[in-house]
Amino acid sequence: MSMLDTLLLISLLTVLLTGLGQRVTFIGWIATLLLTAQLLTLLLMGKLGYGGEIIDASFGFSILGQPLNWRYDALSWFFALITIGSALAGSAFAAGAWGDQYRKEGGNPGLLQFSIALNVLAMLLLLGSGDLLSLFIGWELVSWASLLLMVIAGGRASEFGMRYIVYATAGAMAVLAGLAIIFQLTGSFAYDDLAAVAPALNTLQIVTLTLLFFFGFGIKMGLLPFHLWQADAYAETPGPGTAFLGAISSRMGLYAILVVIIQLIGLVRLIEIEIPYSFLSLRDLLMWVAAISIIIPTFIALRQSDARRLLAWHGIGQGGYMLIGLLVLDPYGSAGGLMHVFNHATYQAALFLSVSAVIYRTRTSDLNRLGGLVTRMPLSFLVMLIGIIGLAGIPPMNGFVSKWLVYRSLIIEGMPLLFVASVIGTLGTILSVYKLIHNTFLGQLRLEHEHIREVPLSMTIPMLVLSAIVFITGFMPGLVLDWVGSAQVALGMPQLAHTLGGVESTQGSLDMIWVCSVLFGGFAVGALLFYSGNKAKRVHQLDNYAGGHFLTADVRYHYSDNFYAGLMHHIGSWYRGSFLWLESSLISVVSSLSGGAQLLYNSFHPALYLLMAITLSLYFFIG
Amino acid sequence: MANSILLTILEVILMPLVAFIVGLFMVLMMRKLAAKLQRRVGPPLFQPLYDIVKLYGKQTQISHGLIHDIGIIMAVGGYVAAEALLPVPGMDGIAAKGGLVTLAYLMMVPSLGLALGVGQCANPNGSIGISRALTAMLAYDIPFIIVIFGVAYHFGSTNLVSIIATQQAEGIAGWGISEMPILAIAGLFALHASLGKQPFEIYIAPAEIATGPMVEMGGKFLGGLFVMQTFQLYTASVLYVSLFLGGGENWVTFLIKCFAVLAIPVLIAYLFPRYRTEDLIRLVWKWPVMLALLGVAFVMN
Amino acid sequence: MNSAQSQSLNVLLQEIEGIQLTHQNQRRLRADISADALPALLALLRGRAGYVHLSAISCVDWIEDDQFELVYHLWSYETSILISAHIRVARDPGIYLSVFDIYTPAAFFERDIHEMFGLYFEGSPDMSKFILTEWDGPPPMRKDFDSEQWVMDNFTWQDYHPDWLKQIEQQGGGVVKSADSSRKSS
Amino acid sequence: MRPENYQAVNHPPSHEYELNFGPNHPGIEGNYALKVKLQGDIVIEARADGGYLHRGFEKLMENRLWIQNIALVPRICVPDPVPMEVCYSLAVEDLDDIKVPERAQWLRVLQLELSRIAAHLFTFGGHAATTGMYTPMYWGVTDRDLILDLFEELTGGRVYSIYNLPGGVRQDMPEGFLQRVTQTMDYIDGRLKDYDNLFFTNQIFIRRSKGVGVINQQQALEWGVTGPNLRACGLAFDVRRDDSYLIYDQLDFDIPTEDAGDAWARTLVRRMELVESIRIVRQVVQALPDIKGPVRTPIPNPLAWRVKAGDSYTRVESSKGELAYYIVSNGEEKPYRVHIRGPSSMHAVQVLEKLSVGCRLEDVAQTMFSLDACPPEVDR
Amino acid sequence: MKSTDLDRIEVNPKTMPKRTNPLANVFDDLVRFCRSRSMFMLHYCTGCGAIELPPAMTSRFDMERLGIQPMVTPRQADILLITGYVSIKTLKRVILTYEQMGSPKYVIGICSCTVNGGMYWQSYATAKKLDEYMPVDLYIAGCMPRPEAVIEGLQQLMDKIKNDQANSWKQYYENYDYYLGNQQKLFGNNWQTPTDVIGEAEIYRLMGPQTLGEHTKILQQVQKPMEPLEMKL
Repeated sequence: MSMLDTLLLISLLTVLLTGLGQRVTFIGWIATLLLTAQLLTLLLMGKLGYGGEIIDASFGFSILGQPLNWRYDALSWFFALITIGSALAGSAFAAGAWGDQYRKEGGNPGLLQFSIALNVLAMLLLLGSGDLLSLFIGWELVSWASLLLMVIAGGRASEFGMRYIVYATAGAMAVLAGLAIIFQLTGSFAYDDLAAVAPALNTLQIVTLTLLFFFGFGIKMGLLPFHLWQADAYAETPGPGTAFLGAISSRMGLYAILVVIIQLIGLVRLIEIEIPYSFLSLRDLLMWVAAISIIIPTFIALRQSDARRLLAWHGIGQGGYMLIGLLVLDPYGSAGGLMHVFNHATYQAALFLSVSAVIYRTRTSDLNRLGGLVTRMPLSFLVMLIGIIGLAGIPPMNGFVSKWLVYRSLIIEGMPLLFVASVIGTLGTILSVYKLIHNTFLGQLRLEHEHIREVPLSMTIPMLVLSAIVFITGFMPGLVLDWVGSAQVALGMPQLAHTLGGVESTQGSLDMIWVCSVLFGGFAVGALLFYSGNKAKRVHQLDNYAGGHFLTADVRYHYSDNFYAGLMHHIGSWYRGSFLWLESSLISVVSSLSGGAQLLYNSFHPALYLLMAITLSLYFFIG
Repeated sequence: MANSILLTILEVILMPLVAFIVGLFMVLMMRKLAAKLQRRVGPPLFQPLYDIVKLYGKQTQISHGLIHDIGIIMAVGGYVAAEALLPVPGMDGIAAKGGLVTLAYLMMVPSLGLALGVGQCANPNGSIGISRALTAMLAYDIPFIIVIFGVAYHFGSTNLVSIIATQQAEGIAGWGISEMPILAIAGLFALHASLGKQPFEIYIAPAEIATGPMVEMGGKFLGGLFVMQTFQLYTASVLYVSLFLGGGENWVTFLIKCFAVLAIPVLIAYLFPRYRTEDLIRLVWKWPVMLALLGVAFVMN
Repeated sequence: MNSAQSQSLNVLLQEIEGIQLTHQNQRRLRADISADALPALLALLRGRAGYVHLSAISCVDWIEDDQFELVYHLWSYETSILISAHIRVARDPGIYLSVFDIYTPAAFFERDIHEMFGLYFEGSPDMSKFILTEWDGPPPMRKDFDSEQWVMDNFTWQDYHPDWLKQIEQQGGGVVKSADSSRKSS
Repeated sequence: MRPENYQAVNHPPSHEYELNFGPNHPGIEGNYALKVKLQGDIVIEARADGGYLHRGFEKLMENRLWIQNIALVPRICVPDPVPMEVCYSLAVEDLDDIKVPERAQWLRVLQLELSRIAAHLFTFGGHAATTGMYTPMYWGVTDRDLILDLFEELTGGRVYSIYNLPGGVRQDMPEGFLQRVTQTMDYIDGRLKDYDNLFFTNQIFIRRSKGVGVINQQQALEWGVTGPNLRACGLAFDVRRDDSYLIYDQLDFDIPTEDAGDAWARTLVRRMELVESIRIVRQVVQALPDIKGPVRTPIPNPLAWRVKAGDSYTRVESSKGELAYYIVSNGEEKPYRVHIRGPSSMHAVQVLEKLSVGCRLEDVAQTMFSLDACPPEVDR
Repeated sequence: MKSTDLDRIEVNPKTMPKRTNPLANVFDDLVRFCRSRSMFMLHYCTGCGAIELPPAMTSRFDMERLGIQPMVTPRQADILLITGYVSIKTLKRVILTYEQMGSPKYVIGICSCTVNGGMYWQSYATAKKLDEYMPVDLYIAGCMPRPEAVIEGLQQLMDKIKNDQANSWKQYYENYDYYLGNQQKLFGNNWQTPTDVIGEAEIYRLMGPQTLGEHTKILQQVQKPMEPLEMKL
């Protein structure tokens, strides 16, 4: 029995135990324990991350004469690490006080743990797929499993889940069609066969396959213009579930794109294909899709007044960086893209958990009804601070390193517009994350929040561990770049030469150890200067400048709504003009589609449908 | 090896110190030029220093909380760190280890720190100021980043040390400004906007938001901001000099270039009122961005 | 102003019952009417004589008659005659009608009179205090409010010979300074 | 202020927040306050809050002699004190039927117009400073100082001159004064070009001030707007011409108007008035040497002076608009009632409140400064 | 200016004992010198004397050459210029503003009205003697004082600061009870500002025998001082 078997078995065990033990109060802890076991098993497979041999699963099936097998290479291992890690964080967060409160409010934490575990299993299977068929099966499993997580909250969440499933089904159809074409061409679903045939395919075939797979997998990633389902669906999930979904779920699409389009079909082919009547190649087109996926969701996030929705929109936007980096096809870009998957998962999970902590105490995530919580929930603030610095891509957090790699490759490869697009995305991110932290943690403390306290330890520890990872991998990006390098090799891309602190190159290097040390040295100087002054007395927030007036307690003295009013005077009309038009037209298409789908699904409970899907997949396994 | 590390550390300590001193004189120059335009005498030579010492020497200080403190520390510290990435004659610091993009992003740390500190003050004037400051940053960083792209692409490196070395190797003809004049103009625009002087002074705006971010800052907090201002002026002008004016061959020419670069926006600033926010965005996204893109197009061909 | 305009104005004003007109000078016309007739007069002036500008409303406290006199100063940009309409209202209970619906500026004057004299105007949009928001005493402009007494009660009496002044006087007077010391620039 | 104001109550769950402009705020003229409620950066509600400069002038004047009050009145409007003195004197003269010598009338006009120039220069500076442009403020205030020097020479006081008395002016002008007036006028005339280049034709300033605080003509009449603000709406009304006092009917001057009714138009009207005032001053300078005679009609013993019973409503045109005194005398040593109708009492309260609603946060200060509201006049 | 001139109008000459450490002495002198050469005055036109401040600030007299510049909020300012009469409504704001300023802070009473009410002595609306409500470092008499006089006064203040004689702000802490009593007399017993003056005096060791008394007892009875929002885990 290989390590992979053990991993999958433990994962299955997790699913079964959480599924059976719905009524057990400490089910969360069991799930956490088992996920820890999964993580340990994965770490035992750690050689993969440093260029180790591919690990095969000892089981395999064959359907219709097509063999199905599972194996882990460095890329799968890298993604699996992120998956299990974020699931563990979410699960641990939900296990303690959060779960108790959730239960009190009528939720079922066991079901949440079950669906997280199920998602993990599905993703592990997907990541381990050794051929296109198992990839598809894994893909379907992931789609349905994440649906379960999305609709768990009920109410509006089911509606958004429905919207998701319409997209997902369409995507699955596209993937299926792609598979059918491949099967026709090669007569098998094996990766090697496709890779062998790929160079011989003609342009039309390449374009068709690329677009089909890009569409099919891109939907899961929330790439434009198929992004509309994602933010709502993620935001409505209970806190830890959101963290898990936001951190990794969409990246499955990226993984599939990596495997099929970049690894098997090959980017070089895409570069060769010119789109008629334009200066763009097919790859450029995909890059522009990615670039637009950065900008538009980021600026939609700027307008959100709900913390979770704001973050969910950013999740879509950050996906664009990963794709854009990977499509540049030089060691810097692809390393940046892959590293961003890891980095994004860490800070996004931290951010969602922090927001969940705020919701846990205040019962709201409406940015206009919060404020001043830093004095009450300093640890959550710290987590969010580290998270937003990471998300905005500012040193010293890890988000900066991956973005730096992407920028650098765009500069050196000479892609000014894409570079500018990604920088605009970053700037927009800075704006909206400041709004997030300002409206929740800074400013005037609302009186109804006067007496709340920091969330309990069971919730703070996962958050703090995540933020520690965000910082450490920012300080020593070499830790992650090792794994990334192996993944690059597995993908068949040139490997990035790196040091512990970053990258060494004549064209401009990055040494985060130095940069961070100097930055903290700077902070030390600042602190020295600051504390050389006389000590400061803390004052009440009503002891404040108000044009010489006396502030009174009944006055709302906190600027939160329409935070970038000046900016909106200029770009507000663009939202109406383009973003909203795009959105509304797409929504109308989707709603008509989902209207049709509604008829189909109306009589069933989604969970039941999920069960059907699982049965079907099991049938695949056995048959 | 250990020797070179020690040397780097020494440089890293020296560079902010130099920046502070030069920055003080830049503040003085700014105020003196304003005074001359307004037909008056202006402050004495050490006025910027007096202000800072006095502010740090305040007996009672008011803080709105830990983040208020940390914000100021970050604001000063971020710039102190940024100085180590800016090569000056004789000292490279860690410029080779960071590069242009790192510097550009490191310069956002002080803004972020300030934003956090101001946020904790719970004063809407400050929050509006920060919202405007970030909006202005969104506006001027786009031309700025295009300029950085153009320069980095032209010199084939994001390493400031090698960019400067390449320029100095060829004399004035090799300077960024002679090879990329359009980019240089766009860069000057972005520099002016990043200094937050009129007509881009939207986030200080005393008559509108009571000096915006500074509203609750007193004593050492305000002192920190004054220190930050010296660094800000220094960083902006030295960066411009490094990108377009061949950096510093020696301290004399270097300082002359820095002060001359800074004098241009300052002289413009005192003759104009401030824009409204959306007008600022419109202006900055139109002309400098257009120029910068044009410049990049020239550079890439 | 020509006499024809003046004539027609006079004719027009005679429509109001009990009006007494006095020409104070070429451009000042005083009209004494009863309090009840005032709104009609103002409506007439605004509607038919072009008196669009309410220059001011003055209030006089005739404490001996136990009455407030209200004076409405109206100006016409066409005839260039200022009409001052004088009415008297009882000091107690001190309620009168607002003319805000005829002249918008009346709101400010009525608000002012209310806080200074305590005369309430029914129908005025805002009778809250404006200047004396933090004043708890009686309306100060009433004749029976003695400002000087209030000052005596609330402030310590002004001692114009504090010790430091005596000291200075012993030393021979005020500050001795050279004329040019403020000219130095450093 | 009161402890209960600091006690916890629930915050309204709204998207609005409050900001206080003033009393300690550079965006407000003098010691005055405007409380605004905003949504984003749009003002949705504005409340003027005055009384910070309240001294109870009207009460004080009832307690003082007729002649004592002349020292009190200039304090009512600090940036433009001369019209206050003149208007009070005119009203008392009207009550007591005092004939003012012609030379005194010319001197009063000279002082009034100089004061108007000074006030307008001051207003420009303030208006420019609200838009972040400080150089015109530095220049304007400094040039205004030259006029204050003239005042000092003429009256002995820089700001409050207490030069006018019922019956005339306190003293004749010193030797060579007219020459220095001419010099100053020449200088200011020459400076106007600089101001135009720097300020009035500054494209950014025009962009900032056009369309801010628009009053149309009908609204202006409805709201009781007067003075330059009214003329900026296209109505050529000026108390100096239409309800003429002193010797203004003998002078040749135009009444500049603009049609837009916004902050820009109001500033421009003041700019043009500056030229007209300089013109008037020059006419006075030309005419004064030929007008001989005393500068003051003697009044009875001021300490026991009883002004005839009666009432008088006297108006003059100050730099802010229509200024009026309603004085009632019951034949005693002290006025029975003085009511001061400051032009700003309309502009700074009702008009400002109305104009601020819907206005951008950036433009609130500009609206107030372009209305040239003078808080001490409101508070009295 | 010679310091002998100063002594003649010194209200209550009180020099603090100098520290014995010579280095500390030099340091203190340096800080005081900087304080005297960099005075930020609050942009608050409390009364009509404010009309002479723009001339003093602008090109003709140019305060900036003395290191004086206007500042917007009390947090940033060092000098509070009370420019003339203070109406009672303004006095409340002035006290609020004064307490919000960081020490060392200086109050200059400009115009005669701040000394004794000036020509408004009869008025029900204005406070009469400013130094009953807050300590005043310097009066500049006149109605209104000319810009030259204002600058002269500011220069005197500079000298006083340099000589460590401008310590009125300490008096406010040390005699808080007295000032609070006068404030309560005028504004009523439930007068309270958001600033916790007693707490500040405790932290910065500025408590004097007169800091606490019957009036502060009233204040503390009415309401506990507003506690800052401390970080809580």
